[in-house]
Amino acid sequence: MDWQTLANGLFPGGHDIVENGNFLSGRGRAGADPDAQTVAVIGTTEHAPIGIEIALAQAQAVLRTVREHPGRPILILVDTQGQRLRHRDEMLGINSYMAHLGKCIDFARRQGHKVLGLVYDQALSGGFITSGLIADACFALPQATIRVMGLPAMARITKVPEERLTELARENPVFAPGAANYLRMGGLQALWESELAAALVEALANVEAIDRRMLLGQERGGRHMAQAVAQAVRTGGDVRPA
Amino acid sequence: MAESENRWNRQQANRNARLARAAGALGAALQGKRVPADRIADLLHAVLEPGDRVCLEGNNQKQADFLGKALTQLDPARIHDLHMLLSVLSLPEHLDVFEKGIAARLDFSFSGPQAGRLAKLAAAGQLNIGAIHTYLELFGRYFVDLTPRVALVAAEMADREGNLYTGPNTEDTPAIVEATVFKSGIVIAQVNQIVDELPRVDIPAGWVEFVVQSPTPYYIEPLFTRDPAQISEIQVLMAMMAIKGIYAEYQVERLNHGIGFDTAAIELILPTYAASLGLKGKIARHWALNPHPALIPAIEAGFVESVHSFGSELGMENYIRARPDVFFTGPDGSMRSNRAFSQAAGHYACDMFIGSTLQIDLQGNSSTATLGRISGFGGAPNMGSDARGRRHTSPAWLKAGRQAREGRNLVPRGQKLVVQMVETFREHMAPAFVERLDAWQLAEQANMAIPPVMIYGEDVTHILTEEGIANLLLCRTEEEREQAIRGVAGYTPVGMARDKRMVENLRDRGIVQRPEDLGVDKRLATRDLLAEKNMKGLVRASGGLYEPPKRFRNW
Amino acid sequence: MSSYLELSARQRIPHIFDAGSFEEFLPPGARIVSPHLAQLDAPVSFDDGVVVGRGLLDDQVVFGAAQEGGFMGGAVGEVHGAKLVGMLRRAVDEGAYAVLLLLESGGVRLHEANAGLIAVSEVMRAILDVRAAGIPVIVAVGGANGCFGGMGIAARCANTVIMSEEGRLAMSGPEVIETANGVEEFDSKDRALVWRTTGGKHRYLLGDCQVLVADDTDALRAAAIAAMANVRDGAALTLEGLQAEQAMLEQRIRDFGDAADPLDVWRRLGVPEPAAVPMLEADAFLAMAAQYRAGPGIGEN
Amino acid sequence: METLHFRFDAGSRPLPGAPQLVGVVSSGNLEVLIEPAALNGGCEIEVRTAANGFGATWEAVMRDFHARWQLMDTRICINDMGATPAVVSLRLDQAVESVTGGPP
Repeated sequence: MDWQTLANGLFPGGHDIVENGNFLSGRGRAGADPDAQTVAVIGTTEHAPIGIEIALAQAQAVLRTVREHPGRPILILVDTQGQRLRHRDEMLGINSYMAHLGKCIDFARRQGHKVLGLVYDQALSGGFITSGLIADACFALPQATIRVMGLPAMARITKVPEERLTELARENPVFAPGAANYLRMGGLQALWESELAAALVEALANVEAIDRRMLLGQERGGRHMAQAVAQAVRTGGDVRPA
Repeated sequence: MAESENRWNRQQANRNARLARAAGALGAALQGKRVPADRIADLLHAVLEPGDRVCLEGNNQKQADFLGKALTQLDPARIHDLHMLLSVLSLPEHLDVFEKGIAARLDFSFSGPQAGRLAKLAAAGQLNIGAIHTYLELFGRYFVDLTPRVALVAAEMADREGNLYTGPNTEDTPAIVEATVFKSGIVIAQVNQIVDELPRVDIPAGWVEFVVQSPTPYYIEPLFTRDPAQISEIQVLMAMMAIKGIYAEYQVERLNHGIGFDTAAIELILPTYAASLGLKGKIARHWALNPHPALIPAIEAGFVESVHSFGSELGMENYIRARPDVFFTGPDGSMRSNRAFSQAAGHYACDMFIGSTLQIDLQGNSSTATLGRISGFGGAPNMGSDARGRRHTSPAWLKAGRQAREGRNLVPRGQKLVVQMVETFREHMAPAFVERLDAWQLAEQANMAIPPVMIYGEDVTHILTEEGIANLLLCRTEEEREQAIRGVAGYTPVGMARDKRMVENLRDRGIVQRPEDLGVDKRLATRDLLAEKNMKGLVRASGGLYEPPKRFRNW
Repeated sequence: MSSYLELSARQRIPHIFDAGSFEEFLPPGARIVSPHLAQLDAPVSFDDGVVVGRGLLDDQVVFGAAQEGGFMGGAVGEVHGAKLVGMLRRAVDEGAYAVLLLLESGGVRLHEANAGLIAVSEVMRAILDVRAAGIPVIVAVGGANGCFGGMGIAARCANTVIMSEEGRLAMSGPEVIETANGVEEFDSKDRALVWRTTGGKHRYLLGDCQVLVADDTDALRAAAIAAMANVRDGAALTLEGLQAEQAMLEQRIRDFGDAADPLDVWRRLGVPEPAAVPMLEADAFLAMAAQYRAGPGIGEN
Repeated sequence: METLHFRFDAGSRPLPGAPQLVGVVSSGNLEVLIEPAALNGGCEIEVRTAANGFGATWEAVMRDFHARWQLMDTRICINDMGATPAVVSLRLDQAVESVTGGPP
């Protein structure tokens, strides 16, 4: 889905989101009056690789929102092929830029901003960690592609035959790309099948600032051990199978 | 040029005809001996004839890569059926000439990274291998029946007259040039730069016919650099056993080390472990060895008195220059290596060779040949064989000879110590000890007259593994020899099939020695024993003089 | 002097924490291993590549973790990540004096792709929860495998990053960049370039790490103790701090955005002999760097 | 992967102290978890190895290990990534020494 269609679907009450070099920013009116609220929007489009400039632009937008519009919810629209794979980005410390973005979002959360992520097209590894995955909750359109890497590349690196990975992927959400798998594992709060505007309003009403993804993964049967292990470490207890 | 031709100067006449063709082809582009790089194909087309024996300088370190590449660009309709002579065949272009039909026959010593492709081309009939030689053997044949018509060599610098400076990486150049020029052949040199004045003359201008400045400096391989960070504790243990059980036992003062981590570990514990045993000044004083960076701590500790080198090692130039008491350097300060002389030194003047291998059979034959690869062994067989022509004595040589002859009615003489050092299993659990070397199968596949054995069992005096040392000098029967080898073969099938009682008996006689028998405490075998644990440590030890190639750095 | 780089994660703990004080949570004897590796016919480890627990550091109760770079490159899988998250949450529950993370990781464990990715993001959030509770988070990077991928981001979520010059801190590994964009973009075999680009000295000069030490466990321990004290009252994120970081990162692009090589960056910083920097010993480097480093301290956030 | 089990009886040395983990599961290396366990005097060893088909080799290495140390009531678990017998023996000795504090 292109971002304009998406934005129109999310904000029937209007928006002023603009694109500037694959960086999206602006505001949208979520919900209908009298309960409509303004949402700050940041994001990327056209599978943009996240380089230092675009990470910094997003961080800037978050900080401005915190400074000028306390409490205004923030929606991150995710469409990225991952971090930009350039020597220059590494030389200048792209991990610091990514971390800065993550910290800005985290800070906003702690200042009372609700932060939602929405994968509307594609989300890959490094580009996803400091966007959708650091939001209070992340959502996705059902057709969204989410992955660390494709199975052929994974086969090459892990030296496990691709056929075997494909077979495993059918049963085990850990290996297979796709929004449904991230949903089962708790990485996504929900899929927005239709009625985007309503889904956004509902999410804004219900989202919490606490990270419950492990628990979700356990309940949904996609990640059996994380919650039990974290809890055992935290409480000094044993790991009990989910 | 109307030289009269008679039956005794045909080679000279032919040489002159070639030079005349070159002069004609190059015209004004030829300035003295200098040929522009972009006219190299014209030069080669003019001086080469089909069927020529062409020696292309490929060494362990430097490569005449520009000339090698130029050969591949020739027109096979004009130049074909060349007989290539190479000591080291390591660049793709060395084989491209066969694929393109420019060359047909090959005599060489070592093929390293091209060994797999060489085997394929040979199997496909695209090249015909004359023989695989040791370095000395191949150089020897340059002066007997494989004399080059044209030699393509590499030098660091030339002056305007055509004198060459080959510097630290002189390597094979003198042997090649001498064989060629004094038998009416033609020498063409690629040089990195042309200068007004050379640091020194390594090859006189009178022996060189053409000089071409290559667009990029010749390729050079840091073949002997080993990062201490990759040395394992098992290798440290084996190094301790080597020092205690062989270096100290035989008072080995003159030696050569093979390439690899096993021997690098020995070099790195000389200043620590060997020093703690009070062996400084008593062992490992004189070396025929490339300037291994791993030797720096031992040199700095005063262990090493002299080193003559086959070739240089990238990054060691300034360190060598600052240690002229140790290395062979010219009046200009830079090192001069010479593979032929150093091979001769290693063969005749050293008391010991110690090196790694891949496979050892029950007779002690040792080989690095593996299936699907025709690699050769370079200089290892020269180092790793008893010099039966040797007549001068030394304590180590005499002791080895005594052990081999004890109880036999033989005239006294010494013997060189030839030590094969190997972990019982290589990576991926491939056993180093086998009933039958892969070399046999390789010989059948490649239709070789004899299996490619690197070091013959009859020359091997000791086999050293993490399990112990087998002293083959003391074995008196084939059976004892076999059980001694099985006795240090650990948990390999060969080792597990040992006759335990007989091995214990050999142990009582000191033929098989375990670490504890040698007084080596396994718990001391940690990386902490290495004088330096990483490349930066070597740089520090050198006082900042060693400059490792960038691929070996982590700073 | 003992090398930090040479030690395994488990061996590092007693060198850094007060001797004998460290209590491991979910120790190897509990045998909590990855549930995913067996299906891929890959070996497991009894601690899944990370030691987590609580110990004393200079007599203060400090929670800590050490990632084992030897096991799958220190990469984060489901269990590994959950152990880190559990420890970080417990540090908040118990009001730790500080948290010390000895990181060595390639990032997401590809064998557990999706679980690993989510886990790394959970670790990041948990680190920021610790800071929000006013507890300093100190990261040390000095292992042979560096700190890459998501863990490279997580490291920069800490209050202080301590590096040895042998340590590397970055996002994508050079091999990944070379595979994607060619050897001209990033020659992964040019290790000097790799270290110049990602190693401790460059990170220190840019301000991405706050402390640089020699590869020595004592130096690293001392740096960690000092860092805890320095951060003491300013662990949590602040708007001022983030704005300063924003300004620093913008300034960095303006100053060095068109530099082709870290040597250019150092030259522009005023470093007199950029080419000599890699060989400088830690002390000499620090003495030199003091006057040229990009905005010392402002990287701290 | 392959899992192997060994049990040796007639050992004489019980293991003092707490469980210890020695070594790292990296290429050519292994980790050894050693702990006291009530095993009717036996020493049980479980090996999970990435190198298939070396059961006989492992058995011989373990037999020699048991002969060296004569452990009883001890459980040893190994995760192996293709370590050679030399490395296996070394780690096993280090594991025991990390508990007992010295050689046999």
